[in-house]
Order: sequence, then structure tokens, then C-alpha cells
Amino acid sequence: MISYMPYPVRIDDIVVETEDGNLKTFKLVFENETHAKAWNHVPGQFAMLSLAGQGEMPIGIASSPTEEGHLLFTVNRAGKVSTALHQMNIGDRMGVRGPLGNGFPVDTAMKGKNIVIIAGGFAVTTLRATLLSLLARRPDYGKITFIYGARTPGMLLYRDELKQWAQREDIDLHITIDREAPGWDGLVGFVPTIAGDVAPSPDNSVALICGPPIMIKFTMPPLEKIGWTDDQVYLSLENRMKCGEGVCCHCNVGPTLVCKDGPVFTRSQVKQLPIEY
Amino acid sequence: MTEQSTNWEPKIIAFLCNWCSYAGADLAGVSRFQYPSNIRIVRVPCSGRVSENMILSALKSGADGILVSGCHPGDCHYISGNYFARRRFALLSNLLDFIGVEPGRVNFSWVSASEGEQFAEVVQGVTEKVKALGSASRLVKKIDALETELQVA
Amino acid sequence: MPTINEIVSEEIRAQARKLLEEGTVAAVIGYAAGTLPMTVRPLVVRSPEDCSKLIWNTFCVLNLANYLPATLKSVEPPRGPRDPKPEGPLPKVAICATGCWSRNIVVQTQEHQVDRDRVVVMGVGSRGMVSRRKVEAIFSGKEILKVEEGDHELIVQGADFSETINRWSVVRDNCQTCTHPDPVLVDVRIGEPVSERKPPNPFIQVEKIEQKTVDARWAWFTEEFSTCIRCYACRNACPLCYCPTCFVDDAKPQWVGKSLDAVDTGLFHVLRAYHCAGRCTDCGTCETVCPMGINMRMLTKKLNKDVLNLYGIEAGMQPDAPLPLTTYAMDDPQKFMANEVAPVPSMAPATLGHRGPVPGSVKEGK
Amino acid sequence: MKVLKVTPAELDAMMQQWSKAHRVYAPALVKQPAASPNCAPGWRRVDGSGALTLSTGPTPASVKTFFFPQPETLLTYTLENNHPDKGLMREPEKSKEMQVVVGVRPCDARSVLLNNLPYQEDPFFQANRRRTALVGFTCDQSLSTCFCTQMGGSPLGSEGLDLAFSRTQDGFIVEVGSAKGEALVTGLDLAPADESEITALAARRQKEVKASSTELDTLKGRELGKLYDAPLWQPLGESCINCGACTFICPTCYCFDIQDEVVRGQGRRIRYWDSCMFPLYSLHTSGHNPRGQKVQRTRNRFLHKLKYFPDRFGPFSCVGCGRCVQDCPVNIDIREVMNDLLAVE
Repeated sequence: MISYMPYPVRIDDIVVETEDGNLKTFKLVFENETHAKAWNHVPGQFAMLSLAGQGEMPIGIASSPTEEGHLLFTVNRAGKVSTALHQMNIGDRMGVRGPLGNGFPVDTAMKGKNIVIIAGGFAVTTLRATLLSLLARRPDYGKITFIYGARTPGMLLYRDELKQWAQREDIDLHITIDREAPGWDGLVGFVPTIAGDVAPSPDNSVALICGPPIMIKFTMPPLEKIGWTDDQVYLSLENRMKCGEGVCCHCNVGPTLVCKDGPVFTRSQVKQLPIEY
Repeated sequence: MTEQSTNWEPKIIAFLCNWCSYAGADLAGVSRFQYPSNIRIVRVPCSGRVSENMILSALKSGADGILVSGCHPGDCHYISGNYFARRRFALLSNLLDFIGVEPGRVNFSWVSASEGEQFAEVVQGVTEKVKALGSASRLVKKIDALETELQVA
Repeated sequence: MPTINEIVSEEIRAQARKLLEEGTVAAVIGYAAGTLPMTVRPLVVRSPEDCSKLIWNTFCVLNLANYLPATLKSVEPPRGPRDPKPEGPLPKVAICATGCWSRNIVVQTQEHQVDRDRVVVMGVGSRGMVSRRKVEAIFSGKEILKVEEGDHELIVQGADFSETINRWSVVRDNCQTCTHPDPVLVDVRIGEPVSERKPPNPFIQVEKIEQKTVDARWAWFTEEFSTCIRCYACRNACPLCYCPTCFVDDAKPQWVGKSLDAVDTGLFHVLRAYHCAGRCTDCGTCETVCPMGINMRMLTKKLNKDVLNLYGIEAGMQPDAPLPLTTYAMDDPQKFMANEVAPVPSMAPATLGHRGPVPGSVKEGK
Repeated sequence: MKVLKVTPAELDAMMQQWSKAHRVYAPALVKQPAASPNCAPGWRRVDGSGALTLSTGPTPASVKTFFFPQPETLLTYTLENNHPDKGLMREPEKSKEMQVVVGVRPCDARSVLLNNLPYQEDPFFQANRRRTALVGFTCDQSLSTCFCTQMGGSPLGSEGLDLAFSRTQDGFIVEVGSAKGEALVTGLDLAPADESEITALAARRQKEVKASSTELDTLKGRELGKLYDAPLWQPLGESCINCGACTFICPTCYCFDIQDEVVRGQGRRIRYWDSCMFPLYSLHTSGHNPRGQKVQRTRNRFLHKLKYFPDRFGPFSCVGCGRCVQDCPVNIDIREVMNDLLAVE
């Protein structure tokens, strides 16, 4: 039986991620120990953040299952609930309902493969969770390539972690920003261009691509040119959701429900669907 | 919703324009004109800013009375805001009367920045009217209605 | 002998075909026959061949002006939101319009929703449209399978009955109290003009409610709107309701709750009606389309009455004058004020410019 | 299965009997406000008196309101400052009181079974199912807008009914369809039905089955892309005014929206009927709307009923009650849509 009752959590920490202050990462801890134990998610899944008096919003889980004891959600201030969340303080009570959706196939299709992760803007959240899971079981996977772009250096999320990952030998990390900026000595250029330059080999590989639709659209041609097929590419869709459990129908894309059948789909699955996302 | 304890005091939401009525309220305070403390003031730039949505939302949320007050016609800081407001309020006032909201729940007045005493009088008058009407029930949202129904079950 | 509406239908088809063939218009908004008796379906015709589908009868109850802005947009060459307007005149659209619908087109023009130059009004004098609900009420419990229309009577047939009823007796309330049945805009005249009507009291239904006590009015209001299922057919069928985001859909702040709570439902109807103040032409579409048969038209009719009495304006009758709530007069009545003082004597003309009074006159007023 | 014999007088007595212990509802044939705050208009509460009157064809309002109330409280909380439980959500007590809905037509009874497919795991729907008994009456006559036989139903069907009444010469024969139905007739002194009447009903049903058409089922195998791009949607979407009338009167439209309501510090999260006809239904916070055009929304409603739902669950999400055909303000007729879809190459 599904439940519409969120787990009570408290905000343990709030990190302002970006220079415009519109993205904050909320660290949530369960109020109840049994809920913490019962919680078990896969990277790529999402949860409903629930604010009494405001409502619920579906947000991708930014923490990896390997980070025990708390959950991380990086939230862009946009609508009614996210605006209210941004006004909350450490120690405040809220709710989390989930985990919902299918998640990335870290234990199945991705196992033993070279992994290419391509992220644009704040879609990086669930990919951070994925990367951490992969790193926790590093020998299970082949080469890991991580391409991440943001508008400006100040709009990059998880900057401390990016620095740590850059030190590691076992990640091929490419961080890019859209335009030259003072103090930035890294890559400059849009994600599709960088992806084309990096040209990750499609052999025994899986790509996870999350970002604005326009980025995904232009990232595919350079990959296809070097032999990537639609079955190798995983995308994460989003649509307006209410229940998150496949009942309310809000998120349907044709016969597919993003909340239950997704949000992660292969590109060939997505191509079967009407463009209603 | 008519049962009332003897010490019941109505809550009245007052939308006061920044330039006249709000200043008038200020003057009433400074000049020590006594008026009932039932009003909760919402300062708005102009009476023309007060929309029907705001007035009805206040009623819905449980205000027992509403007062909208702006500059006297001709004195609007924005030249004509209150003239436009007057037409809208005239129609709204009639419409609320038409659907059976008691006359006196929703009130409108003109009070200038120099009329501290008049402001006190208007508030006095509105408070008396609302007190006589008792607490509001029409267009007031109650979310416990459904729960009560289930408990009866 | 063809009936009046058969002649009108034929003329509509012929004119629509002509306009499309000549290339004068890119589309014609009219009606096609419905699948059930007493129903019609609004139809946008884009080719001369399809004009044979157009019909006109006494059940054309939906205000076609509602389709005008979208149809005008649909015939424009496609362009992005930031692209400039293309050079030269844009394609035109023809629309069948009666008195009230044409007045709505005037209001749409006044509110810059419609470019008058792009509209070809095929003016049809309205003889009053029949309320399907009223006919069904007469034959309550029996299914009506066919209704034949004469000029002054309807022949209503079911599986085991066939009866003739007087047409005017089942004409909608708003049509019965209508004063301007003939279109105020006519580019192509269809059928014969219909003369102005003088109902004894156009506001009789409103006055019946006004005469009740305040408690009885509240009882009427709660009862009348208690069956609302919040389907918004009244709003969506209304040519005045074109806001991209309706106030009921606002989330920050949320003015009206969205469930069937009696207060939320009531507030929706009060505010919906109020937003039509000074703009409503009493076309009756809201009432007609309501699946629950709610007479929400009473609220707009009350506002129409007040606008006429207080400001002397009937929506859509003065194309060049501003809409009543976008203007004012210095001596507008203000009896409703808590501390009513004598209004400032009128020093300016009663009707003023679109965005406000003549600057000089304001100074005089002060 | 038990089959009983009931006279009209006994039916009145049964309703009176039930109304002593349960909430009993019957169709309201004249305009009447909702029978309770969480029940849609169109039903009246039976409090012991008043005979049952049924109109030909479906009841004025569908039975979905009893399973999927408008609104349903999902949880409650307080937002009072300094309250120790501020913001803590609680599940409301689910009512267990039996409700008996009398006068249900076979089409609506089937709709509950169809809605049960997506709501299989929904605690609120299931709780309402457990406490609701449907007392139905098979149809002797159909309206011209009825098309249940095309949708896999039957005017004489008893599927989904706890008690199914079928008219005989001098009264009814009553099929007891479930334990709930059994409980409703326990303690009442009712005679078993005559064998001849049972055979007669079975024969009538047999005839009905033969007459029904399965042509529509061929839709299920069709390729989505072809149906989706069919030319029929453009004119349909153009006529549609995108109101929610069809979806709200439809017994099988089951979408909902969830919202929080707070009044003077007391809050609740409710779910209430939503309609895919509304632009807000699919609007993203970013402003992007995947179904931003009218035609897309109109298409979504029909394809959901005739393609997406069958793809997921098997049957069509339509019982052929014809309510939308009757009440659509612009006369969009699902029967026509189905024929046009069948004609799509």
C-alpha cells in the first residue's frame, strides 16, 4: 500500500551553493530512527519534499545511498514550495516522502561498464549521488568520465567536492563554464562541445545525461558520430507530479508515467514517447 | 457561529493607503484620539491597489470586518487611483450585498492625512457596526467542516 | 417554405464559401450540426469545401467570440515569442455573430485582444436561442430523440411522443430580456436585421433577488452555487475570460481553494462575475454550458444593471468609449462609503479619456 | 450465488432498514446540493422515508464521489506557533461507517472496478471500497447516448455490484454479488427467486452479449504514433473549450491534485479532482508546459481512455455511460472520436 504520509525530518544544515543564492543544499535528518533505517534509495531516484501548509515538490536525491544518516537535496528557488523551503532555517521540521521512481541502473546495466556522466546546470544533483555510489564501489566499474558544465564558475554546484574529485586519478573530470570568466583557468565552452572534444569511447560504455533539453539535444550528435547508440544513453525526465506513486496521472508522457516508470529512461525508450515532457 | 462570549472582539482588516489614511491613522495615534484596537492595518500604496481578491481573501480567512480607506477624491497621490477604486468598490459593495453578505462587513472610507480625528471616528463606526453583526460566517472558510462530518460518522 | 434559420444557414454557407474562395479570410468561425438533438458544435472552417458543414439554428447558444482570438492567432504565420510581427496585413477571420457576440467582439477590440481590421463579422440578427434545459424540463423523464424547428414552434419527438411547443416559451432567459438582438458590427449581413426589443424590465430576474432580505439572498446564493463541481465550463466558455493565468490558478498567493468547499466555490463565482463587470454582454453562455444548471448569470446581470445605472454604460455598445472600469467621473456616486461626503461637483465631462481624465480637468477638480 | 425475490414494497422497507444502521445514498433527480461535505452534488441522503426513483440511463452523478471523495483529507497538521507538534503531519482517522449507495447502474459499477486498477495500492480508495456497498439496478431501457455494450459492459451486467436488482413482472430478482451484499440482506425475510426468472434473465443477458460489439478492441493493438498524429485531433481541439465538465462527470476519470489548505493555524493536505483539460495540470514551475496547447490536452484525455489506460491495465477507461456526450458544452462526442480513431490507417 502506498502512503501519502511523509517521514518527519529536520533540517540539519543548509549550504548556499551558487553565487545567485538560488540554489541551496538542504541536509535532512530523520526525526525517527526507524524511518532512517527503512530508507533505502538508488541514485537517480527522487523524493517528495513536503512542507506543511505549502505542499510537496519532487526533487532528485542528491545524496548517495552510501552517505548514511542523512539526505541531501539541492533545490532551485522557483515555485511556491521551493520558495518557502528557501526561507526555512536549520532545525525546522519538514517531511520527506519517498524514495520514488526507478533510479539509474547502477547494479545492472552499468555494472562492469565504462561510465560517462554528462551534466548541465543544476541537473547534476542526482549525478553527484550516482558518482559517489560508483566511487564507493570503484572496482565494479570501468573508466569514469564526468563532464559538467555551468553558466559561470559561481554557478557550479558542490565546488568542494569537485576539487576533491579533480585530485583523483580514477575519474576523468571535465568541468566547463559557458563563457570566459575572471579567475577561471579551466575549460570554457558549452557541454556539447566539450563532450565532442572528450569523445568518450562507446565501447562497453553507458552514458548518463542530465541537463536542460537544449543541452541534451546538442550533446547527442557528437556522441552518435563516434558510435554511441540510443540504448547506451540514459536520460532523466521530469514532469509536473502530484502523487509520485503512479496514481494521479499528472506526469504522463503518453502511456508512460515519469514518476513510476521513470524518471530514468534510455534514450531509445524516450524516442518511443510523444514529446510531452 | 452566532454564539459569542461576552468578551468577543471582532477582527477588522484595514487596508489603508500609504499617503492619506495610513498617515491619518498615524495622526490619530500621535494626537491621542482613542479608537478601538480591533483593526489590523495592511498598508497599501493606494486604495486603487486594493483588489477584490484581497478583500474576499481577508473575509475567507476569518476577518469579521474589512475597512478600505484611501485619499479623498481629488487628493490621490497617484492623481486618479482612488477614482478608479471608487468605481470598483461601488460594484463590489453592491455585489456582496446582492449575494447576502451583511451590509457593514465590508466598508470603504476616505480619510486624509490631516484627519486623525475622522480616522478614529470611522474606525469607531466600523467597529460598532461589525460588533453589532457578530462574528462573520458568510464567505468564511472552515476546514474543520469535513472532519466534523467524519467524526459524526 | 424554408424556415428563417434555413435561409440564414444557406446564406452563411454561401458567404463563408465566397470569403474563403476570394481569399478575403483564412478561416470562418461558425457552427456544425451536433450529434444529439438541440446541440451544435462550434467549428472553424478553413476550406471552401468544408463550408457545407456550417449550419445555423435556434440552438446556437455558445458565444463564438470565445474562439476569435485563438483562431486569429492560428491563421498567422508561425513565429517565435520574440520574433517581430510580420510585415503587411495578417490574414483575416470571419465569424458569425449575433447582437451579444458582436458586442463581445467590440469589448475584445477595446481590450486589444482582437484587431478589428482582421475580423469580418457575418452579422446575424438573433431571434433568441432556445435553452435545451428548458425543453428537457418540459419532457422531464422522457428522452428527446429529435427536435424539428419551425419559425415559431419546435416539434419535439421521442420514442413514443411527438409534441409541438411554442419556441419563445423555451427561449433562454437572457434572450428573453435582451434589448440588442441585432449585431452592432456587421461586415456581411446574413438574413434580415432584427429590430431592437423592449422587454418590460430587462432586470426583472435580478430585481426579484434584490427584493429579498439579506438572509434570504444569502440562502439563495449558497443554494444556487452549492451544486458547482468546479469544472470551469462557465469560465472557459466566456469570451471575456482570456487571462493566461486565471486567479483561481494563482498559487502565490492562492486566492481561492480548489476543492468543492462551499466558500471556495462561492468565492470563485463572485470573483469570476466581478471580473466581468462592465464587460459582460449577457450572452448567457456561462449559464448554458454549466453541466449542473447553475444560474451564475444572475451575478453578472446584477453587475450589468449596476454599471448601467451608475455609469450609464452597456458593454460593447460604445466602441469608442473606454470600458467603465478603466475610466471614472469625478462625481461618480459614492453612497456606499462609510463616511459619505457630498461628491466633488462635476467639473469634468462624465466620460473621460481611456487612461483617465483630461489633465486640465483634474487640476480644476482639486 | 444467492438470488432473491423482492417486491417494490420490500425494497422500500430494505432501504429504511439500511438507513437505520448505515449512510444510505440515492440519486437526486432534481438539482440538489451535495449530500455531505465530501460528496459531489447529485446524490441525496436517504433517511428512512421516500421511495427510490430512477431515471432511464445513468444516474445524474457518477458513483466515483463515494470512492474518490471531493475532497479527501490525506493528512492534517497544526501550524500554531510554539505548538510542540507544529508541522508534524498526522493521518486522519479513516471513516469505517458503511455507506450504501442505492440506484447504481451497471456502467457505474464497472467504473469502480476499472478505477480500482490504478488505485490498487491507494489506501484511501481501498478504505472507501471496503466501506461502500453498491446496490444496483440493471437497465431495462437505454438512452440513445448509452454505449456500454461497445465498451465491454452490459445494461444487464451485475459486475461490481454487491446487490443487483433486475426487474421482473411483479418486482425484482436480486443477485447477491459479495459478502457485503450478503450482509445487507441478512436478517431480512426474503424468498429465493423463481428458477424461471433466473433463467429468463440469463437468456436476456446471452442475447445482449451476442449483440455487443468487440470492434473497438482492435484499437488496443494500434501503434501509438499513428493514433497520436491522426488528423482528427486538430478540429476536435479547436472546438474544445478545455473545461473540465467531461472529466468531472466521468465515472472513470480519476486524476487528482494535492494541495495544502491552512485556516487559522490548522492545516490539512487534501486531494481533489483534477482534469487533464486544464493547462495547470501539466505546467512546470519553469513555465514550460509539455501540453501547452488545447489540442494536446484534448488528445491526452481521449488517448488516456482509449490507448494509454488499456496499454497499462487491459480494458478501456470508459464504461459508455454517455454522460460526457450529453453534457459537453461543445458537443464533443467520444463515440465519434472512437469511430474516427478506428478509421485511422
